[in-house]
Amino acid sequence: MGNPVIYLDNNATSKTAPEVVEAMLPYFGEFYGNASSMHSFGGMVAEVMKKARKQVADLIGAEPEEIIFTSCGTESDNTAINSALMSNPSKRHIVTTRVEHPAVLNYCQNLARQGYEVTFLPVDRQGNLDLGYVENAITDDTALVSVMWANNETGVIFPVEEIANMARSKGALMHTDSVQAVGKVPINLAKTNIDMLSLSGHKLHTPKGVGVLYVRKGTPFVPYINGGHQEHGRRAGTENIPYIVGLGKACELAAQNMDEENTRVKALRDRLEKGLLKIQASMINGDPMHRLPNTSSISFEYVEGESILLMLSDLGICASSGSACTSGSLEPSHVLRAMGVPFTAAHGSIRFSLSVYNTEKEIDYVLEHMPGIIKRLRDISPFWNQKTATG
Amino acid sequence: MGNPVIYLDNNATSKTAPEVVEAMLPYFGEFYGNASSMHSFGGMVAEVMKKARKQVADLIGAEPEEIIFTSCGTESDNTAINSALMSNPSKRHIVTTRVEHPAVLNYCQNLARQGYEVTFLPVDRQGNLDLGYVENAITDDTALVSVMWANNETGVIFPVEEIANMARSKGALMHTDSVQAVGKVPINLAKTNIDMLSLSGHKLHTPKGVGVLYVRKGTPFVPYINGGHQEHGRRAGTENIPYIVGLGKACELAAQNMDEENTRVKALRDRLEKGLLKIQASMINGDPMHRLPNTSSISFEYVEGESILLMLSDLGICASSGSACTSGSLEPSHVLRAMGVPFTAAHGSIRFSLSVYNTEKEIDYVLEHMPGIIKRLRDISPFWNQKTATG
Amino acid sequence: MWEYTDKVKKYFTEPVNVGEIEKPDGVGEVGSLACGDALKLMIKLDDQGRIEDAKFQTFGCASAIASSSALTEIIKGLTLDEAEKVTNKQIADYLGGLPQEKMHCSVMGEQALEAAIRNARGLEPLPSLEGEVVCQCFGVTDKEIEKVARTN
Ligand SMILES: Cc1ncc(COP(=O)(O)O)c(C=O)c1O
Ligand SMILES: Cc1ncc(COP(=O)(O)O)c(C=O)c1O
Ligand code: FES
Ligand code: FES
Repeated sequence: MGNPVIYLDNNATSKTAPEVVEAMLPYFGEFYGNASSMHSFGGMVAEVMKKARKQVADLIGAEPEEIIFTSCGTESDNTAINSALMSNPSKRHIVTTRVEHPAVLNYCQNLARQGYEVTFLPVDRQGNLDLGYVENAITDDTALVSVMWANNETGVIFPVEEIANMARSKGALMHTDSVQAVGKVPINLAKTNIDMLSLSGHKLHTPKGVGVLYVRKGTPFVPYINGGHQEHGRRAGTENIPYIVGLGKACELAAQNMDEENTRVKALRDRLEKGLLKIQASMINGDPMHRLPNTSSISFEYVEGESILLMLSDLGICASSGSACTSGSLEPSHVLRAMGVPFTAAHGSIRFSLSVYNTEKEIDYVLEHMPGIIKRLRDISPFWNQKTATG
Repeated sequence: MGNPVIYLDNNATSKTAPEVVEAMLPYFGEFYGNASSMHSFGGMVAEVMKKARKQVADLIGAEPEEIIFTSCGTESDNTAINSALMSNPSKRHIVTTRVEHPAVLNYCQNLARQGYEVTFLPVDRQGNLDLGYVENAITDDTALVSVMWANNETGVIFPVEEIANMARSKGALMHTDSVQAVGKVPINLAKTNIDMLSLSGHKLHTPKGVGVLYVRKGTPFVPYINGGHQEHGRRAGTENIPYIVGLGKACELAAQNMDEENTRVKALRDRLEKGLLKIQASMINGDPMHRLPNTSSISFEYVEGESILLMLSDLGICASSGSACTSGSLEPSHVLRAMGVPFTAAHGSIRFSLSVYNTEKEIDYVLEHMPGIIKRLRDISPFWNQKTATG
Repeated sequence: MWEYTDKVKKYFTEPVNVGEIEKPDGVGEVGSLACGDALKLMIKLDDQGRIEDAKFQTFGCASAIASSSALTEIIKGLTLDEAEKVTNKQIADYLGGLPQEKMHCSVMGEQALEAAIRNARGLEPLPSLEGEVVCQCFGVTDKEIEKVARTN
């Protein structure tokens, strides 16, 4: 590509931190034991897993025994939902939202097809939930309330702690997909009524392929991946030691970087938005008052997201349109549709998601080139001409 | 430990090959794209995944589109069984064996508790299946026949190709857990009626945390991990690129090493067995005519496996008793019990599993020390004294 | 990113024949803003009835924009009868191929051309074929895809 890469797609996946790579490396070579086996290799490995479990637990205010290592955020989400249903076979109802990640949304849609009752809560134009709706949706038949902590596309933050209280008082379990919130929002599970929480390493600067499901002590649990009794029988499959060690390190770093995320990174994001909003017919999606510090979903009306991305890509700038997961097709993002973002804007929406590795220079480079890109695409677009002709 | 490590526990997990580490490394640092996303990083990543998919497919005589990357062998096994049931909702019967790995066995036991009918086929004293039994067990109601290609504890190889023909002729799907067979037994799926096959990277010298489910083109498939549409909608969760790249490389190496496994490694294993059988009251478990070239399950009567392991471990020798998975508890292995190995022998069984990284010198070191270890333990054992006193 | 050929990239970043023709002889419009893809094609005929100029405006992905550029290049100099035979596959071939998932983007070109030719001949625009909408992108129906698939 020639250009240095400006990576602004951290909500999709993030760069592996050098410290994380360093922490993992010994476990590819010298040590190759199996945490569950008898010989001393296994013993060393059990030690490092214990340390990693503690590092993860500390970041979210949990006990080490409450941490189950999984292969990804998706698996954590699927496992939590399945477990809630299997351990409460008499309850057939789930409450979730229309703006969840597909790992929750698709799983719940499948359940609905299998005869479970699922309430998909709507959001308003700002992407917020109505807590009155949430409360009303939970019934005696509700096995699980699964509401994400922060949205991956818009960064909008939900009041999951309050929702957990509602769930608890109605006898339902509460799960939160906090894949995007961890490391950006302070989380102290001990002080909440949240029963299960999912997180994913590769949003926290580990490689892709490791996640965590937190399950509060005493919460009934049924495993999803069954086999050997790794993870105290809660997740079978030989443990991915290097990534688990890496995730421990990443959680330690995340705790250290949380302040920077909420000051310097936030300032960069705000600078980016302020600059981009100068482009005609552009707008931010998602409540600016309840948002992750690193995320910006911005729409440029009358142009198409993929085209913008490609032009950015030519300049070495990585971002995404909608979520990376769905950008294979040109359907406008389900999140923006749920928010009622008009089609003209939903199609032309770009998500920039920053990390502590970004610099002001990078943001200024984007601001320098974006107006030209939008102009070129609008010049080709039949609608823009119409609009400017009529409007 | 002091001593150089002699690693003879490759059926539990294997050393990551230096070539595999080297192949993976670039994907921790420079590249951190998301295979599904739009920017050019994603593009490069899609290329390397394509190559890895081809490398895996080539090792087992499959088409690249038939390869689904998963997080481990356990997940592959669970996924295959779930898929067969979900895509044939009218059929409620599964045929499997008593000697499967827990990833199949426990999953099927759970299904039995949920009301599915499961036939657990017995094996004889040599660990072999009776093909007449297998044929009789498959009925019109059978959704799936799941039989492992090679046993992880004894190395006994099952005639899965013939069993696949039986399943096909009765309209049932056939899955084989070939986690232990891949790389040791030539596999050409194109020439078989096998519908699904599981393999796991860490038995092939990748790190733990990547597996494959092969699903024959045209075989109905229902995903187990649901969410984004990675792996063409067949396995959600952001792809673990480094490990996938590593697995591709490992499969290429496995193809190159298959001859050596069946000549030099086999000769080492045979040398080990010949030497160990000189010890009084010792015996090999599993049909010597149908066995993996690298595996030896050997029983020393009247001593306890864990004690042997610990003494070996003190000398830097890593092996296992039963399977690593179950060695956390002292129940004798379900495989040896299914074979009717007497308790006196089952408790004192050790599995040595070799790899191309082992040398003759290492084997001779084991042979040098094993008689002393067994003698010391038998001297302590009340049963041995009784036996020698009476016999 | 999609595995686009260099030609697709070129016709996307430097599209040719963008814009509007004053007093066109034929105009074809397909797609809509709601669908996320739309193409407006304008053609002008010379005295011999050959297409002497073609211009387009596209709202859509890179393949859609590149396909539109390619289409206008292909049809210049053709008679309406000749142009009528241009298929989406020709458009894709002109670009050195399109990713499988993006073949439908060239279909939009073929449809816009068909509409522009009808318009130039003074015929009413075709009602869209009936059938289930399978491609949310721009409301391609399964019947239309079947038709295109058969010609490919
Ligand atoms: C026969 C067999 N099947 C499945 C597995 C599970 O593989 P993994 O550890 O990758 O989940 C193993 C290894 O432990 C095995 O030996
Ligand atoms: C909110 C949210 N949940 C779940 C996931 C899935 O995580 P993973 O890719 O680790 O499966 C993601 C990331 O794609 C996400 O953003
Ligand atoms: S005596 Fe120690 S495990 Fe049984
Ligand atoms: S026109 Fe390209 S995806 Fe629809």
